[in-house]
Amino acid sequence: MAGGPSRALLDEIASRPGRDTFVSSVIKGAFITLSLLFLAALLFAPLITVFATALSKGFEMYFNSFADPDTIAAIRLTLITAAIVVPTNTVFGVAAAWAIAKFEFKGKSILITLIDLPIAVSPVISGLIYVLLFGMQGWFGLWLQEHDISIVFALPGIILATMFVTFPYVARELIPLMQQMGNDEEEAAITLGAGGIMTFFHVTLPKIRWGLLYGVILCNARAMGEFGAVSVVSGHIRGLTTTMPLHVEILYQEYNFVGAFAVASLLTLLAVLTLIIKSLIEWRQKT
Amino acid sequence: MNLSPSLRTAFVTLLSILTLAGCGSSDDKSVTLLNVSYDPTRELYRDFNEDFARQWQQQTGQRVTIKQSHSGSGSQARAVIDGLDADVVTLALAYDINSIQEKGKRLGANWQTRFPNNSAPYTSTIVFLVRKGNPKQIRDWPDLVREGVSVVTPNPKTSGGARWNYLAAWGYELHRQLGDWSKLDDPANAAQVEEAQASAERFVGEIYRHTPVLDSGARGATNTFVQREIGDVLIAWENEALLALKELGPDKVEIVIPSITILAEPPVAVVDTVVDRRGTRQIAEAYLQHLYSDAGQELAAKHYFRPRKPEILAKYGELFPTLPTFTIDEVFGGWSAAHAKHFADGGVFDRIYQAGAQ
Amino acid sequence: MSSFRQPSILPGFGLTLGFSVFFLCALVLIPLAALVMKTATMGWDDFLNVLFDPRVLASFRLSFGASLLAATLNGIFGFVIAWTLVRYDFPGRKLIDALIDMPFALPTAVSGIALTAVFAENGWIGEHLAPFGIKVAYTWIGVVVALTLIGLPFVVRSIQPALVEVQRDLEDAAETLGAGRFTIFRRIILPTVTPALLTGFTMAFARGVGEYGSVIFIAGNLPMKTEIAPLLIVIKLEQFDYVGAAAIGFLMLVISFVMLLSINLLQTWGRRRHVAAGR
Amino acid sequence: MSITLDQVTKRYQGSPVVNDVSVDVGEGEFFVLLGPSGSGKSTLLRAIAGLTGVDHGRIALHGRDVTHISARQRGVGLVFQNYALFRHMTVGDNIEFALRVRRMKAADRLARRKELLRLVALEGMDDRLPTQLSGGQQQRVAVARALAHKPQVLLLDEPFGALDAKIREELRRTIRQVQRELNITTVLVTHDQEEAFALADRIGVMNLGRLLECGKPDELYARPATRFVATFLGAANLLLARQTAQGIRFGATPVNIRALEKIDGTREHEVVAVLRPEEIELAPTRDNLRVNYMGLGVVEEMVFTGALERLRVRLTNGAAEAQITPPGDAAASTAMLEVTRTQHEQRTFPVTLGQSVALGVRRIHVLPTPLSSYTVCATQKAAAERLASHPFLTELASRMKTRIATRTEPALAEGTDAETPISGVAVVTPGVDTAKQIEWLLRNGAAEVLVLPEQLLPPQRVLIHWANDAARRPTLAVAASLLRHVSAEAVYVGILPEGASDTQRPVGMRTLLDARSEAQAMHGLEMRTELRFGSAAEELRRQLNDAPDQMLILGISDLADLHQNFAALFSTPPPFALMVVYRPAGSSGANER
Repeated sequence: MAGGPSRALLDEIASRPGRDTFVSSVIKGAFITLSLLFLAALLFAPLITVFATALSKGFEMYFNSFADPDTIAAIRLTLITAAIVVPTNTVFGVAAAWAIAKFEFKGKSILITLIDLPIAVSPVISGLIYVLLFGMQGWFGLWLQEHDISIVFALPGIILATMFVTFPYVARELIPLMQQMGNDEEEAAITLGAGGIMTFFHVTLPKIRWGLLYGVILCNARAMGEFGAVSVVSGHIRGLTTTMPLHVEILYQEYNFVGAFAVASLLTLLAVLTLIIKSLIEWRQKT
Repeated sequence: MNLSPSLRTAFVTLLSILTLAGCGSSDDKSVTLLNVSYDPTRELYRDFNEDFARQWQQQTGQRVTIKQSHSGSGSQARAVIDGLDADVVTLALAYDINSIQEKGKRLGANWQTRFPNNSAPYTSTIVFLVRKGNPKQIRDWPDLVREGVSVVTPNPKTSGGARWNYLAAWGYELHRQLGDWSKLDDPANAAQVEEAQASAERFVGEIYRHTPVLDSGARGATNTFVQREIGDVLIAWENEALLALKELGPDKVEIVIPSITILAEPPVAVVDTVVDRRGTRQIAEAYLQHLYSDAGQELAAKHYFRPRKPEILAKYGELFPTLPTFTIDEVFGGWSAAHAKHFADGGVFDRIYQAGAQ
Repeated sequence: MSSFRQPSILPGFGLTLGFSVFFLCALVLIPLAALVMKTATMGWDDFLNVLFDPRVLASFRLSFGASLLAATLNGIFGFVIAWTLVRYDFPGRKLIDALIDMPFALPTAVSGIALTAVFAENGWIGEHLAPFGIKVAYTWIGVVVALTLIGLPFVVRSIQPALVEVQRDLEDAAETLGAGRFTIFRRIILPTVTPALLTGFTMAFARGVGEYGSVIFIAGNLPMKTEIAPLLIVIKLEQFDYVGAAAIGFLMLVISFVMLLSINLLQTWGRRRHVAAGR
Repeated sequence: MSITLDQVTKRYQGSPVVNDVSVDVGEGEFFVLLGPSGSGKSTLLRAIAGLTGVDHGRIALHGRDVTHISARQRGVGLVFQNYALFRHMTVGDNIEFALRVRRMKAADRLARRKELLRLVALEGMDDRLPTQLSGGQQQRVAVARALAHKPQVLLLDEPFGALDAKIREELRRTIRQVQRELNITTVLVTHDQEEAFALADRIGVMNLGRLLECGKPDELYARPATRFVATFLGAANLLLARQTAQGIRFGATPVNIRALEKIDGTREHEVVAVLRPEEIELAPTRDNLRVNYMGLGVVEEMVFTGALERLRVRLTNGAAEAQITPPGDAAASTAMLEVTRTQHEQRTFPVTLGQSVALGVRRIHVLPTPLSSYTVCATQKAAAERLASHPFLTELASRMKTRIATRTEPALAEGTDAETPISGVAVVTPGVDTAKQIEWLLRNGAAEVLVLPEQLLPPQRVLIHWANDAARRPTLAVAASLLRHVSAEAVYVGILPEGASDTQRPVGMRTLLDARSEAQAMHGLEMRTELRFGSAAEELRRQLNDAPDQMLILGISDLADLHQNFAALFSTPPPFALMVVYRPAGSSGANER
């Protein structure tokens, strides 16, 4: 992601002759204030609400919330889902980015658009399409039942829906990065006799690893946080097919606000952790 | 990409947590049941399942684990239609189970006669929840449409409970106009009935014009009313109102019982195709039958559902005051008819809002 | 093959493209095809009836209108925020920069509940707006607020690199040519950032149209007034009307697809110009 | 004058990137700022354009002081390294931008646009987008755009950096032509000396933020004043030589050639000689040389470059020990001379690799600046080596591109004379009898003595003082030479005796002002001045004790001064760096500049 301005640049701009420093500082102040107000209302206030409610009955209650077996099961399910979805989408993302960034071919725009599509599909639809395919009324429903395979309202359905929703994230992160980096080094490696696999692992991967990691992190965060799509295919079986976001809703519905927001805060902390890792990545990238 | 050692440690720790948590035991003797229910019965079935499992093990020596699934009644029915392997369904409306029967062909058409009391082991009614001290002086249905009163009720399109609310209000106005339910079936009074139905539509429409929020579910509406302090009165199931009173504080809200209301009968059924395939018919039927036992009825009462057994109902008389009620079958000719007329696309409910928008 | 793609000495085209396309088909296209097929089971008349149902129209108006407004708000404030983060240094800048991604990661239901708590009439912000007669939660404004939160990172993250990259020299050039602050903004900065802004805007818009989880908590869900299109899909499903749900979903999908395709074409076009410049 | 820069200084985070630059660029002159990257030339250009402010100094354009005027109002045309064309505008709109901003009428704009496109030979390209043009064409558009509003001066920041050689040359011609046609004062920044020679009326060479020298290209090439300019403008062999009354001598070999510059001074001393590769001649034997013999060598490397042949010859005899070894590069200690020969020369005397040849030189230029090399002296080897790796000294030597020799000199303690004279700057650590050591070193041939305490940070402030008028010029020359390589503030301290009479005071003042103007005029050295009263040595010592990280440059013309007038400085071993400059009375010492 974009970094901020360098000290030297700020110094230079501030030193410019004829610069009306008063007007400049007023504009700067206005921009910062406006940004902070906007973010405070939209981003910070909800975040604080989550933690304030989670801790409203003290730390003990907060930590007790995680002792509930259903909560543990939800956390477990979410982790399993992420553990399957994220690597799969990563492999896809890398493959798609390689094909798209390294080669010129017809229909590239359409391919990129199709990869982007899940971002724009309503999560409800994302879940529904799998019900339409694998549900009893769907194309493969009867066949699946005959062979005693359950997809929707079981782990595979949840994984599929999550995979659909998080499908574009790694690819989206990598495609522009690899396009920008060009093919020179890979071509050099090939002319030096390296094979495709070796070229990828020794030349391409080191160049894109931080971008890749960022994509993986975003994909992971979204996989763990998905609600709408999973809700449609989950079946809501307590302790079995409820993921963390669904469990948040259940607890909320039970008037267990502390528990609900405690789980939500866990997801938030996860997001924060994600962002900390991301910042570390950026920091390491610079050094 | 090389994982740093610390990352790797974290990963291993995570994995071990997964495996530990995953050690759910499953021996051959045990059997599992899936009860697909709707939102407000979570607490009831949590206790009931425990009770039944204990009793079943005493009787047969078999261990039974009952898994619960809760969500909106309609979406649960849809899940069952789409293949959610429920052994039993315990939903809010007979209409939803009818749909499972019609669209999913997963149980017999006679499901409602297989258990006593229309297969509804417990009932509830529709009451009002108002702010402490009843500042707006809400006593009965007409107070809901007074100037300056705002009403919170969920969306009948997405919430089974909300449909009960809607029909209760409709029934009240119908009763006020007609004075006697018998007139409904008498062709001689057709004109008067039509007049009364029109009046009821106006009355219900008026209530929705006093509604600023239509939450998608009953619990959402309760939260909106209590937590967000939106509205002056919440139309709710009696069991929901009593639970809210207990959970969210008697210092905040109180219950008002209207002059006449509907008898809500949440039905239960065994899903034939599933139990036959899984071989769980016997235990599934025993499970539902247990709802009618003294223990089951006691638990229902404890979770604010009105038990069917008169002696147990009497025992909790303080909690459940008697009041005149009417049933769906009496007034609306059953769920299918009620749904087709009121809630289907282009039905009365849609008309109310489309008229309002124009 | 040679006419299909330009030659390159790099290996793995067939493998990676094949895998990508296969995976895309299995995970995205075939399931979406199910949706299309489902829609196709209804005739044209029924399809049009669903689409021209006043409630569906109203929900589309709200979904697209609120998304448009939210994306516009994000366009304006996202620009301000991106500018602030790229051009100014102030304490906490890095933290705020990191937090921008939060809406990506936060479960939408949590965002919805939390936003409702904040903007309800007894919430931290809602209570200060109430005296002015401004209601946010349970009105269309609430929908806009939720969608703005969801779309924010798309816009900010699109603009940031554009502002960092080439701008500085162009601004300096304009200044030596005698342009004032406002002229530089209007004639130089805005036109150069526009493609990125457009991308972010469209992504935020497309995401907003489909958003469900965070909106239903704050929307109020009154038919014809504050009912969003995805909720209508859910309502159709509650009534076991799969075909109706699929029809609405299909239409939203088509609109989203066309929009995404147009930005991607726009970007490819822009990049080609860019590449040409590099030669 | 078109552009006047007066003591322009620009700092980033405390350290100067443009350090005290003063220069005048005449009307219609093409001035090229030449320097390596990071030398501050681009910053200076941006300061002229108004894109960066200056911390000190004054900038005037056509007599108008614009130091505090914004870039928009300066009316300069700036061409950026990466063109900075507005990609969303057509070529025409790019060119008209400045006119549009000035609300010029459309018809006038069109006329001006046509005129400019003709000027840069891009007629008919109006409606193209910049992305549809080649790099060279884009650069032409950038030039046209910068000229649209008829700027008073045209500034070009490395305008050919991104272009290939052929287009570069073509564009150079265009720019030179445009500049002549419009007779517009132009400043171009580049790191390419060939480009500078091709375009410039006058070149200013910058390094480390300082404008080292200015002059016509040929003069700068033939007679550079500093090591840096000598090596930056083309290849140059730098050799340490001794300047005697008879001429130049490399080690034991006298070269019977006088440096072109008249070098006065009677005392033999070390100098830096510049030998351009093309001034060296090869012959099979000494007798075949048509020019002055300077030594024997072996051909080690030969490269044919078309018109010229480039050779590297290892000196085996003669000037071998005179070669300046790059500091810290022990492997390269064998002396190598770079030689280029024309085809005619090649035909006259073909050489092969490994062949022994005699070397002669046509012309030697002696750098007028003092401080040729450093010789660390100590009584023991270990002490000498320790001092030779002193961070400040090694930093100084590497910046000056000179060498540090070590010398074990037991005689230093005993007082008997050295066997061979010491060259250049002698370096010692302070001891009990520092004054005596200094005297001994100066007597034994050292031109300057640097006293360096072991614990010393690079000085922030350099005090300059001389004992009497005779020492003034050499001291100033040394100070200027040193300060080119040290970023520190220079202060001249004039000291009058306590109770100086009223008649003496104005004289003291005048001395002060004269010193300052001389430093500036002759050496480009900006220094502050302070006038004190009291005993010179005590006053200096007090000031030096006031703050750490200071240095003193002390000029004397009589060795006795060390014990008489400045004894107080050496009463305890000095904790500060001290440079003593000694030129005996009657000689004006090293050259002026």
